Formats: sequence, structure tokens, C-alpha cells
Amino acid sequence: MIYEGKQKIWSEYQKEIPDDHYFYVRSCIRQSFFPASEATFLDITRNRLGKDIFETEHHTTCGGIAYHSDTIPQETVMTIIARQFALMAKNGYENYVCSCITSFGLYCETMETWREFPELEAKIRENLWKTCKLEFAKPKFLIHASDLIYKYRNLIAAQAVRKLVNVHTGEPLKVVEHIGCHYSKMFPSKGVGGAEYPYVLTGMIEAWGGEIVDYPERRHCCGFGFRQYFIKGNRGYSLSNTHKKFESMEPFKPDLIITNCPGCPYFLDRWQYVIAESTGKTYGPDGHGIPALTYEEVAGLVMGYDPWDLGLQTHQIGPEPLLDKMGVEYDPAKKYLGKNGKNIGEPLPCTCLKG
Amino acid sequence: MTPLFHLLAVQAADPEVIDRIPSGYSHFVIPFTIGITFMLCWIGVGCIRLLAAIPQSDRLKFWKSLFLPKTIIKNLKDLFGDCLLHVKIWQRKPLLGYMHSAIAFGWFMLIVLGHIEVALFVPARLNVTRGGLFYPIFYRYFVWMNPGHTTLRGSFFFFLMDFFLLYVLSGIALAMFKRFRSIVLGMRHTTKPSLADRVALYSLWMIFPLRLLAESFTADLSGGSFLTVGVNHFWHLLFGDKLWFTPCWWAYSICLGLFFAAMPFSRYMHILTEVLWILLRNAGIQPHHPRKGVAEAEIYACSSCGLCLDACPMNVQKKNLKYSSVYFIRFLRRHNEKKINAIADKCLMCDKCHALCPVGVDAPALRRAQRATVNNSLPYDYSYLPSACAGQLSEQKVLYFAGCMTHLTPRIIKAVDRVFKAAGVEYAFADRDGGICCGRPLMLAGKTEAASKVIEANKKLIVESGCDTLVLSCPICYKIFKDEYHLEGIKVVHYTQFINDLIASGKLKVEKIDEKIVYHDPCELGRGCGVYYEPRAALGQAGTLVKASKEYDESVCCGGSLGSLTLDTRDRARISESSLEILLAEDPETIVTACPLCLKTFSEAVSNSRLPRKNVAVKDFAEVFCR
Amino acid sequence: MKNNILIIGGGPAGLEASAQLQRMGYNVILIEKAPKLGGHLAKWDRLFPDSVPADEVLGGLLRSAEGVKCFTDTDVRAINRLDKSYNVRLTNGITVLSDAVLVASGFDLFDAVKKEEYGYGIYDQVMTNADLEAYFKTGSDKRIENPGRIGFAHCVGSRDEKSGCRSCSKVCCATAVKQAIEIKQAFPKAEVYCFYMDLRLFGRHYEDIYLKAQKEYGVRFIRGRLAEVSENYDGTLQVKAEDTVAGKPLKVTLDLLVLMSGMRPSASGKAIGDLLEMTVEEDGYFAVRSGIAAGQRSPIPGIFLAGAATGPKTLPETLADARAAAMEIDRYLTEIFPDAKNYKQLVRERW
Amino acid sequence: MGKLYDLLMKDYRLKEGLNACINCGTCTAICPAAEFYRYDPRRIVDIVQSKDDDEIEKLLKSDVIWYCGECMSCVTRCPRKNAPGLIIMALRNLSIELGYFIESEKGRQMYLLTKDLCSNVLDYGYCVYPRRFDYEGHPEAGKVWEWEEKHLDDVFERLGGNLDGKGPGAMRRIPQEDLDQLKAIFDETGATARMETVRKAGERKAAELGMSVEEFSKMVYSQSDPKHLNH
Amino acid sequence: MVDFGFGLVPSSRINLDLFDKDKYEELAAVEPDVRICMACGSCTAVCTAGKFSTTSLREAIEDIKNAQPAKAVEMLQACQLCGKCSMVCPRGINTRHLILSITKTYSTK
Repeated sequence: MIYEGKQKIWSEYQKEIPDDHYFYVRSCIRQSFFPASEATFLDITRNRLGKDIFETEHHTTCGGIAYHSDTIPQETVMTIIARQFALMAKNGYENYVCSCITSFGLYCETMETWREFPELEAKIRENLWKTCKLEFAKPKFLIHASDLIYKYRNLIAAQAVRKLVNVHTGEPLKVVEHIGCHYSKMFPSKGVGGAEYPYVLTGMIEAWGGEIVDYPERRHCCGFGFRQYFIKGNRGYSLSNTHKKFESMEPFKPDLIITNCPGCPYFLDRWQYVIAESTGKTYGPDGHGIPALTYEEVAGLVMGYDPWDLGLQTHQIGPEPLLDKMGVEYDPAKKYLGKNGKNIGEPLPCTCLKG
Repeated sequence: MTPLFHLLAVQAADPEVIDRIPSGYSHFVIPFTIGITFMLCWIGVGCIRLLAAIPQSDRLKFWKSLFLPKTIIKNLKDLFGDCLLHVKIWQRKPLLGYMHSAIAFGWFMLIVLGHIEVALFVPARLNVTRGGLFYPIFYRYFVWMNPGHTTLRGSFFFFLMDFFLLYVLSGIALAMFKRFRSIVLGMRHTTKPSLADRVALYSLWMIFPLRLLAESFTADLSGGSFLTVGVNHFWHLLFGDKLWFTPCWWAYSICLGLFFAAMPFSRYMHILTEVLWILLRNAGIQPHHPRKGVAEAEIYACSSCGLCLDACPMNVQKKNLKYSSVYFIRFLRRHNEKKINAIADKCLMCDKCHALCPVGVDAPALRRAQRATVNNSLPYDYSYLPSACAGQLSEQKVLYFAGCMTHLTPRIIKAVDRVFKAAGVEYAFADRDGGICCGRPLMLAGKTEAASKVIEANKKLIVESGCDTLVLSCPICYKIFKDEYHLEGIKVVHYTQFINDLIASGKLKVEKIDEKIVYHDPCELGRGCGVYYEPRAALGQAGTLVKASKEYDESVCCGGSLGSLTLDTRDRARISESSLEILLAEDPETIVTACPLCLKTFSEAVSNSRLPRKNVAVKDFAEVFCR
Repeated sequence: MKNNILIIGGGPAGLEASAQLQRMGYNVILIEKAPKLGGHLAKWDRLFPDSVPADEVLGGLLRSAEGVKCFTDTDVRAINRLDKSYNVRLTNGITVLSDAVLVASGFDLFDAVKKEEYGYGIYDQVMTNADLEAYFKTGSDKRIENPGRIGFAHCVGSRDEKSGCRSCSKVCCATAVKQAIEIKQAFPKAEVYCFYMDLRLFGRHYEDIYLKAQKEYGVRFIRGRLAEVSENYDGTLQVKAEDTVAGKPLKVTLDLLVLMSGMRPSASGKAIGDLLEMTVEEDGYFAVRSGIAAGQRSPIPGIFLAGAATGPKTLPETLADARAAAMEIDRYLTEIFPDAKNYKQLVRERW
Repeated sequence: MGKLYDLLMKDYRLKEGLNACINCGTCTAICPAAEFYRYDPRRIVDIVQSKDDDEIEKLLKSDVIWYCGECMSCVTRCPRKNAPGLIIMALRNLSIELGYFIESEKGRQMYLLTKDLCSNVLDYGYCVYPRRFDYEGHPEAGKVWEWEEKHLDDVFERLGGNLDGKGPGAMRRIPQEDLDQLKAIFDETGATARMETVRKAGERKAAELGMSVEEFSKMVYSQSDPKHLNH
Repeated sequence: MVDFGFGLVPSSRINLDLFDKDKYEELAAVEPDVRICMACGSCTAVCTAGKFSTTSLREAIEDIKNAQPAKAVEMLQACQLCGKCSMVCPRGINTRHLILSITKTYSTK
């Protein structure tokens, strides 16, 4: 691997990310499975970085998952998107930050389609007025939440209490990145670092002291595939795609997987569990899995957040070996407690996968 | 023990011949005796083994045939014709025929006459215990001619013996000559002899000159006729009174011994095996294995004469001569599995070697059997056949089956259709939308079992069509439909025959035009099915038929044959070109053939060949009749 | 009076045209921006289809162009159109008054770095056709150490709208086949794969080398564009393509991947084109007066074109093109140029 | 040129996604679906650009168009700037509109997908809603989800979520006025009509198969013919 | 082991790393023509068996080279050796012998 070659490509794919005043839009999957990640993101941007980031309770799903499951027409999803844009404009923002990669891709695609077919944009404008009596303005900047963390990675590093380093050996942690397919595969120029060697997560890892590991199936999809996961009969596809990635990364012995897509950390986590429970194979050391974390969780860890505040307990792959390596202090007894120490029981142990 | 003694009219009063050596033995007979004993044991054991190896039914068939008058006559005819007189060679190459018959028949007569002499003059010596094995052979050494008591009968035998000795010697002289200048005897290629062949050959060459030497040296004592006595005088002139003859007899015996000892390992084994093979063949026993059972007799019956080398279409390239039948059989004898397979696969299966073989060895059949040992067990899956042959055919009395190759040359289908329409023949087209293969290519490849599946499927289709005549335009199909389909009640004809009948019966009008036509005999049609007459008869009505330099069963494969499994395109092209040259001997304007494969091959050969004649047209038989 | 002719570009086209024009008696000035003459030919080892050493061909070209006034390390600084002639200021300070200008600026090899998914300049074992030629010439390259499996990716930067080039570069297929054979000769035990979209082996003897590559060297041709290259743990490459003939995705581990970088219009040629305000077509190559009837005349009178400046060409085509340009220049300088009175009309009629 | 092709060409995704395909196979080479299904996106693009209505109809009724996971990886690599993923989406769209989807096992899944996802959107304003994500139907969600499902409110409270709460925050209750606007958008832009089409086709198919809607749903949810796979 | 109601599915990707070179060379030694196929498909177009089954020599050769010889052998079992393919092959491949040789070399029987 020739690092300079990558640097050259990264330097060519730098997108403009605004400095402040963001309109934040949540992700369906992230809210459902990683609510703490979004909370951490807002906390970091607002309270640690001191940025203005606004969220309205009126925004909804962008409809992306329904759209990519082919259940709603393109016009529907575009009108919903237009409505979100209208909310942004109504609240006086023009920097649109979305938490979801599917949304991000869809917004990019929609704006590109409108650019190419203005008559379609007009039609959507009309739809929006008819149905919601709203007018929309296209955002000046469309960015993904990970772009924002990327932009402030060095500020975060400056505030960090620890690095992505194995405290026992002093070696940097080996980190594998997984970029959501819709981040830059459709529009390479819309993502930091482009489609082939995206830099958005790599930049964070480098800034926070970790070592990024490139492996052959890095670019391969996690296998979500929308309908391919929602319908049980199709899940073999989804599972097998993740399996392929793990088989490919195994020789590199990564300590951690970092993701910027809502679904991917869920799949990279849960499919490890399924592979372990149904075949006995695990990819981490001694029967453990490889933790697959969101970038917010990783940022939170280096900034000294409590792992249980970050929601690491909601991953099926136990984060403890990683926390130990990083020298994160945590109270195992508090892992599954509710708010204010409320006892809400804990999950049953797995048969194969070590917790 | 010999009634011949009494049959002869003239008898001498005093003993004409006196047993010169009372013991009837001399040391010099040892080499011969060992040799012949070895050989006789070998062949005896071989015969028993062979007969034990063939199936019980075949064995029964064999014994029965020996007593059936019909086969007895055929056996006698074939034995005399093929083994002794070599009629088949005579027919093709008279000089070569003379050579073979001189050696075979001459030697045979020498042995027979020698034994008669013994029977006549010293009958006791025929007894095996009293030297019956060697005595008649070295008769002239052991006897003393009673001077003054010579009878006409004695002189007559002397004469006959000398005559046949000369006859054999003339054959030997030709053989020696042929070794160096085979072309004079009409052979372009001769076999490469093996070591045993050489030993036997040189011994054979030496046997008769040495016999002449030995007998002429002893002619003083044992008497002789024009040859031996004449030579004897010459020796006296040369060496004076005393002739030291024992070394000659030793040499003669050694050569005989060597010859017989080498015989089982050499091509000369054919002299005896041929007899067995003819008997087995005439009993109608077919080989099931390329080497075992009957085939053993067949492969040992091959004389390695090499006539098949000249017959083989592959002989246009020297490198491919080694794939000729003679070598195939040689390697069969040697059990060299790897070489056998390579040779078996190369052959075009044009059957010309079989047609020309003096002994009638069916090498292509052996090759097929050899291929079967390898290929018959290869997996196949024809589960689709029922659906492929499911279509219901319109009911017509005449059914036309084009076959795979005709489908690749649709001009034939068109021409056949036009001819049939012109003659008012209503017909159904069995494989109009593409049928399955006839099975012959599978058969040729040795996939016999697979072929039977294909045959079954096609047969069902044809029988169910309710036709009474099946017309085929492809000789490959025709051959197998005729031989293997057993379509009772259905007349299977090739379209050359069918069209010829249409012309003969006046249903098809043919206008004769001034066109020089040469007809190429497709292998499967000519040699394969014996159809030579009909296509020529019909073509004769349409134009002027000219001769090819090789025709009928001498015709040479076009090179496109499906028979060969391994011959590559370039080698095939060379064959096509030489075959084309043969057809162009009398400068025809049109080449007509009656096989889609030949048509395609010649069409391509004409345009690709380096021969100067490029304007010659290549036509299908049917096309001639729909001008 | 001898006409001055400026030839821009000292590659095969420039050299051949110089030699021809000098033979016709013109005063030829040849400039080349590189320190050495020969263009890409000087960097190549052997040439398809018959593996002639490139040096031999170049040597011949240089010999026949002996005596031509030649400036290396020299580029054009400015060009002024006078009445009929061109006043050209060179970077070496010399000014040339030229009656005809031949632009033989050639091509650049596509920068394979731009084809990001192939990882040139990122993955250690990826090289280009030019790198491989350099290896053949010098016998050393740290990427090549008894490779067991070698892949050739055709159409790198050709027939690829994402790389900004829709057209075919014409020479890569034959080059790939040639190089595949050569690498097999160097490493007989290696397995060699060519990933192609269409094998464009159109020239005389080209099909023969294709057949030879298959028959004698066992090179495997896979119809499918290389889609993705990545690096394995041990430094070998994993490449993916579809075998479109089988209709199945395919992967293979390679020890070496050679990218057949295609032809792009040369950057320095473009600079000269800008100075002359020459028309460039969508594909980036110079427009000609007529693609069929006047392929060596630019739309501007007195400016001629030869070689790959007007699109991808094989070496024989380039040489023929250069000879044709020489003829055209001669025709222009004898039929049109001398007639001062009717010059403009003649240009209208005959240019 | 056929009727179906014309219908397809009305779809903006096809207008965007189809330039002339040169059958190079880069899409198939990296396609996650081609990796595991009997699937070749290149062939699909080729069939669409052939404009052969019979072939297109076959495609619309087949399982093949439903294998794609819409990850859009193909878009990155196509040297002709095609977007096979978008073409698939357009094909699926037409297959649903014409009711052809119900003919294939994979297409039939639209019945469940539409029902579940659209009701999530219309009822809650989210595509995925945790209270409707049951462990029983998603055993792979793990022991941890089994636990979370039982204590959703507590877990969300612990992790700073706002499940079904007022104001902003993760999984908040979206105000009814906004849900009404979504419904209006659905009605106006054809989503509601499509939901109806799909529902009716599904119920018709269930009846055709002699199944209750529940049985049919259950079958569609878990059925997977091995013919989709390669070995 | 837990049954989730679904599981890993086999990859359909051709893996050339599994290509058995020795075996292939064995085949090429008996029928070198296997090397020169250019996948034009003429053989498949005229195939007698191919009309009624999925047999394709072109595909079989491809399968051999793609490390899937079992598929090739299975497919060629439908062949009737009629020889049409050998007539139309533009490279003059001895198709019948190739078919027999593939079966012989790769047959597990």
C-alpha cells in the first residue's frame, strides 16, 4: 500500500463543509437502534464544539427506506424531501445535516435529478404546495453528520482524553472503516475522499490516533439491501454479504469497525452474532466479535463519555475487550441499568459468542 | 499311412531311393526342429486360448461351420484364394500378387511335394518318432538316389521340386527388390519392420537360396532336376570333385529354425493365423473386443503387408502414416495401450484399408471396438430425447430424414425438396425443425450404448410416422439406419437410389446437358453400404460422367469424415486437397457428391486449395437434378 | 527560395515528416520539448505485432532525419500569424519565420492514477503498460519478482466516460497481447489473464499474435472489464470482473496487475493548440479539415497535423500519416503559398 | 420499440440511469446480489436497452428484478455512466404498477413490504419504528434486542431518546399535523393508490392460492426457493 | 447451533484461484485446441443437443477455465457428438475430441 497515493486522491476530493448553523435531520434506523449516538452527536456539536444545530420535532422520515424498498413512488419521496427542505427554510437554515446515509444519498440524487429535469422540480414544488401549503428552498450545503465530525476531528482530538491506542502495548488500534454505500458511491464528489478511498472516517481515525486498515472487501456493501433484510426469506443475502466482508478482514485482525451509516453498525454487529451462533465462527480474539461502532460512539469514547451513556451495551458484540485495550474505565455492573440506576434486567447470554 | 502311394501308377522294381543315413538323423536338424516345435506349440496354445476366450455360442457356431457344406466350400475357396494364391493382391497389383503367391503357394507346394516324396519313397520316415518332423524337410540330405533305377515318377518329382523352388526364388528375388524399390511393385509405402520382422524376413530370404545351395551340393547323391543338378555341375566346375555340403545344410536348418522361432513375434505369423481367421470369419463370428477373442486371430492374421498404407487417406502426410491400420494392429499385438488409443482415435474410418486388405482384416471395426473400451463408459445424459422426438409427423408414405450435417448444408434440403416436387413425391420431413443425431457419430466414437439410446428415440419417431420408405440424404445416417435400426417393413434408401428410381420409372425427367461430371463416392455410401451403381446411373443421364483417378472402393475420403477423433483441421485440409486432385484427373467441370460432409469439405477445399483449378463447381447429387 | 517549415514534436510523426520534407528540399526546423527525440517510441522496448525492437525503428527514423535542424528541450512560447506565414517564438529564444507549421504533438498516456478503483499508485503490485515496457528495457522493477499470476486490464482510460474518454485507444489490445506473451516468455510458469471488453485486433498479423498468445502461451482472455482491485493481507491483489461470457462475477488473486493506459491528447499539444486557437473536438484531439479526405490539414491554412495529435494511431499509421502530411505541405507550398495575388482565393478553394 | 419500454422511459430513473450499455460487466463484478443470487445486472440493462417488450415483460414478471439490494455500488463503476440500480428501480416500479410483481416469489414480497413500511410512515412518520420491530420476527436482532424490546421505554430514557415523547429527540411522537401532511403527500403523489394496488393484488393472489391473508403473509415472509441461488 | 430460519448462502462468484492448472494442462496435452477458443458461440448456435437442453460447448470450455469443471462435464453429457460444432468453429477446434477429452479428464467417475 502506498500511502502517498491515497493522500493524493484525498486531496482531490475535499468538499466544502459549512462552519456553523446546521439544520439537523434524524435517521429512522439510528433513532431506533442507536438513539445515544444521535444524542452524543448533538451534545458534541452543541456543547463541546459550541455550534448552532437545530432540530425540529416536525421533521419526519425522508421515506428513503420505504422508497428503496420500492413501496412508494419517486414523486412521493421527493415531495417528502421537499417538505423537509421547506422546514429548514422555514426555520431560517440553509445547511442541511442528515444523520442517515440513505437520506443523504437520496437528497443528493434528488437534487441531481431536479438539476437535470427542472420540470420535475416544478412538479414537486406544486405537489408540496398542494398538500402542505409549504414552499421549499434547496439547501446551500447538504452534508452528512459524519462530514461534520470529520470537519471538527482535530478539535475533537484536542479535547480528547484518550487516543485510539492500545494502552498495554502503545500500538495504535487497528481500525476498519465501513462507509455507507449511498454516501459517495453514486456521487463520488459529494463525499469526503470520493468513492474509492473515502476519507471521512479515515480522517477521524487518523486524527484520533488509530491506524486505519484497508482490506479487500472494504468497499463491499454490508448487505442490508432494504427488502433483502426486511423479508426473512431474503436474509441469507444480507448475512452472506457481511460474512464475505468479515472473511476478508479477518487476516488483518482489526480491533474495531467504525461506520457512518445507520444500518451498517447494526448489521455488522448482528450478523457476527448470527454467524457465531449458527456456525460457531467468531472474528475477534478468543470467541469475541469485532465491535462495530458508529463514528459518534468512537468520538464519544475518545472524548471521555461513559460507554454506557454512549449505548455500547445495545451492541450484541461486547465492547469490553476494546474498552480494556483503550484504557476506558467502566463499571460492568452499570452496563444494563436504566436511568438513575433502575434495574431493568439484562439480556440472556449467547451460546457461542462471548459477551 | 498314405494312400497316395497306391494311387501312383508307375512303380520301380528296385528301390529308387535308399535311406542314406540309417538313423535318419543328423545334428544339423536341431535348429530347425527347435524352431518349428516352438512355433507349433505357440500356435497350438494360442488356438486353445483363443477358442476358450470366445463366448460359448460363438464357439458352437465355429465348430458347426466347419461341417456345413456351404462354409466348407467358402473356407476352401478363401484359403486357396487368399492364403496361397493371394487373389486380392493379384487383382490390384499383379506383380505384387505374383510375389506373394510365389512365396506362399511355392513354399506350400514344396512342403506338400516334399511330403509326397517321403511318402512315396521312404514312407516309414513320415512317422514322427522316426524323424517325421524334419525328415521331409531335409529329405534330400538323408537319401541316396539309386543310380540306374530312376523312374519317370522320380524325375517328375525332381522336376516339380526344382520348379517350385525356382518359383519361390523368383518371389524372394522380387521381395528383396521390393524392400528397396517398392514403388516398382506398385507400393508407395511399405511398413517399417520390427526386430522380429527383420529376423524372420532375413531368415526367409536366406531359406530358399540356402536350400538351393544345400540341395545342389548334395545333388550328386540325392539327385535332382534342371535346377539343382545344373547348379551342382557348376559347383563341380568351380570346386572340383569334392563338395563339402554339411555347412550348407546347417545354414539352411538354422535359417528355418530362426524363421519359425521368430515367427510368433513377427508379421509372418499371419501365414498360419490367417487360416484360423478365415475360418472364424466365415463362421460369422464378430469381435467384441479389439484384442481379445476372435480379434486376436484377426490381428495376428494381418500380414503387415502394408497395402493399407497406400490405401489410407492420411498417407498424404508422412507423419500420419504411423496411424495406418497395419501399425494399429501391430500395437494391438504389443498391448501398447497408449499408442493403440492414439492410433485408434486418429482414423477417418473411411474403411478403405478394410476393403483392400488381402486378408480381409476389418481394422476400422477393431478401432471402433478400441474406442469403445475407452469411451463407452463415459457418462451421458439423454433424458431430453423423448421431448426432442415428441412431434407428430404428417402421414406420408415417404419420409425424409435430413440429419445434422444436411441441416448445416441447407442447399441439399432445398434441392431434395425441388426434386421431390418435380417428381410429384409427397413426403414428410422428419427433422424439419431440427431433430436429433442418427447415432452413427456416437457409434464411430465408440459410445455404443449412448448410440443405442439415440437410435431408439429416432426409431420410435420413424415407426410412428407410418411411412413405408425412409429417404436419407446423408450417407452417415444411411449407414446406421440400414445396419442398426432394423426398421422392419420400412424401405431405407439413400436419395441417390431413390432419385435414380424416380428417373428410371420416368417420374423425374432429366435433361442431359453437356457437362463433365465427376462423382465422388462418399465413404459411408460406397464402401460402407455398397452403393456405387445408382448415383452413377442417374448422373449419366444428366451429363457426361468422367472418371476420377481413384473410384468405387478405391475412392479416397474427402477428409471431412466424422470418423476421426483427433485429426486436426490442417491435416484434414491436406487430405481434402489430395482427394480433390484425384477427382480432377480428367478435368471435370463439376464435382458431384452425395454427402453433406463431402459437399462442405470439397466446397471449402476448392476455394482454399493451392491447386490451379478453382472454377470447378461442387454440387450435391440432388442439385444436379433440379437445374 | 527554401520555405521554412516548423515541425512541433519530435516523435515518430515529427521525425518522419522532417525526413520527408527535408528530402523534398525544404528547410525543416524540428522542436521537441523533451531532452530526447523519439517520443513514446524511445520508452518502448518492442513493438507489436512482430516484436521489432523499438530502438531499431527509432534508429531508422533518426538516421533518415539526419541533417534536420532540431531543438530539443524546446517548446513554443508564442505564435503570430503574419500575412501567410507564422512567426514562432521558441522557448530557447530563437524566433522562426515559418511558411507552414506541422503539429505532431502526439499523445499522453492516460494517467492511471485517475482510475481510482484500480489502485495505481496505491497498491504496490499495480503497474502500467509503460512501466512494463521500462521493465522489459531495463530488466528491473521492484514490483516484478517471479510473479505467479499476472493480469492485464484493457481499456484503462479508454472507452470510459468516467475517465473522460469515450473512444478506443486502438493500440492497447495489441499491446496487451504482446506484453502478455513477453511476460510469459520471461516467466513461463506464470498464469496470465487479460480482461477485455472487445478484442480490437484489427491489423495485419494482429490476430496471429492473439492466437499465439492463446495457443502457445496459454494466456486466458476474460471478457469483462476489470471492476475493482484491492490489496490482500499478503500484498497480492484481489481483482474482480464479470466473466460476461459466463454471466458470472469473477475474482482472482494476482501478483501483478498491468493497466493498459490508453491514449489521451497530449497536454503540451493542447497548449500549442491554444496558442494557435486550433479547434479541438469533444474527444480532446485536434479537428481536421476532413476526417476522410483531408486528415492532415487543420482548419487553419498553413497549419498541418500528423500522428496521434488527431486521434489514436498505431505506429505504421502515424508514419503513413506523417508522409501524407509532408505531401500535403508540399502541395500547399507549391500550389497555394507562392501565389501572393490569389492566395486567399486559393486557400478558399483548395485548403 | 415497445409499449413497456415507452412506459419505462417515462421514469426519470431510467432517463438518468440508461445510457448505451457496452456489456462490460463492471456492475455484475461488484454487485452484492450477483455474488449470491443467480443474477446478472448487466443482462437486465441489456434487455431493457434491447427494447424487446416480450423480454421486458418476462423480466417484470420474474424474480430477477427483485434480487438487487439498491446499494448502488454499480453506479460508481459503470464506464458509460449508466445506473443499473436505478434501472432496476424503474423496472420494479412498473412491475408494481402493472401488477406483474405478484407473479414471482420475490416480487410478491412487495405485499408485506408495502403494508409494513407505508403504515410505519403514515402512522408514526418513521420508516422503522422500534415497537413494531419484534424479536420474534427478527431473531437475528440478538439477545440484546430481546431485552431492549421488553424495556424499550427504559432503554430510550437511559440513552437520551424521547420515545413517543413531545418535542424533538430520538423517536419522538411526531405531531399529527405533520402525519396528516405525509398522508396528503401519499394521496397526491400516488403512494396511496399504489398501496391499494399492491394490497388488492396480494389479496387476490392469496385467494388464488386458497390461503388466508395471514397464511399468505407468513408464507411470503419466510419463503425462499433454492432456485434463486447458484448451487 | 441456533437456527435463525435462514443462513449463509454459497457465493456464485467464479474464483480463478481454484483453477487446477495441472489438470487443465493434462487436458491441453490431449487436446490443445481447448486453448484457442474465442467464445464466439458458433458451436452453441448449431448444437443439436443444445436445442433440447442447456448444453453449450462454449460454456463448458468457459467453465473449465473458470475452475468449475463439474459443470462442464455435466453439461456435455447431453452431447451426441454429431459434429456440427466442428464444422462451424471459426478456429477449427476439434470439438468432438475436445468434448470427449473434457469428459475423460474431468469425469469423477
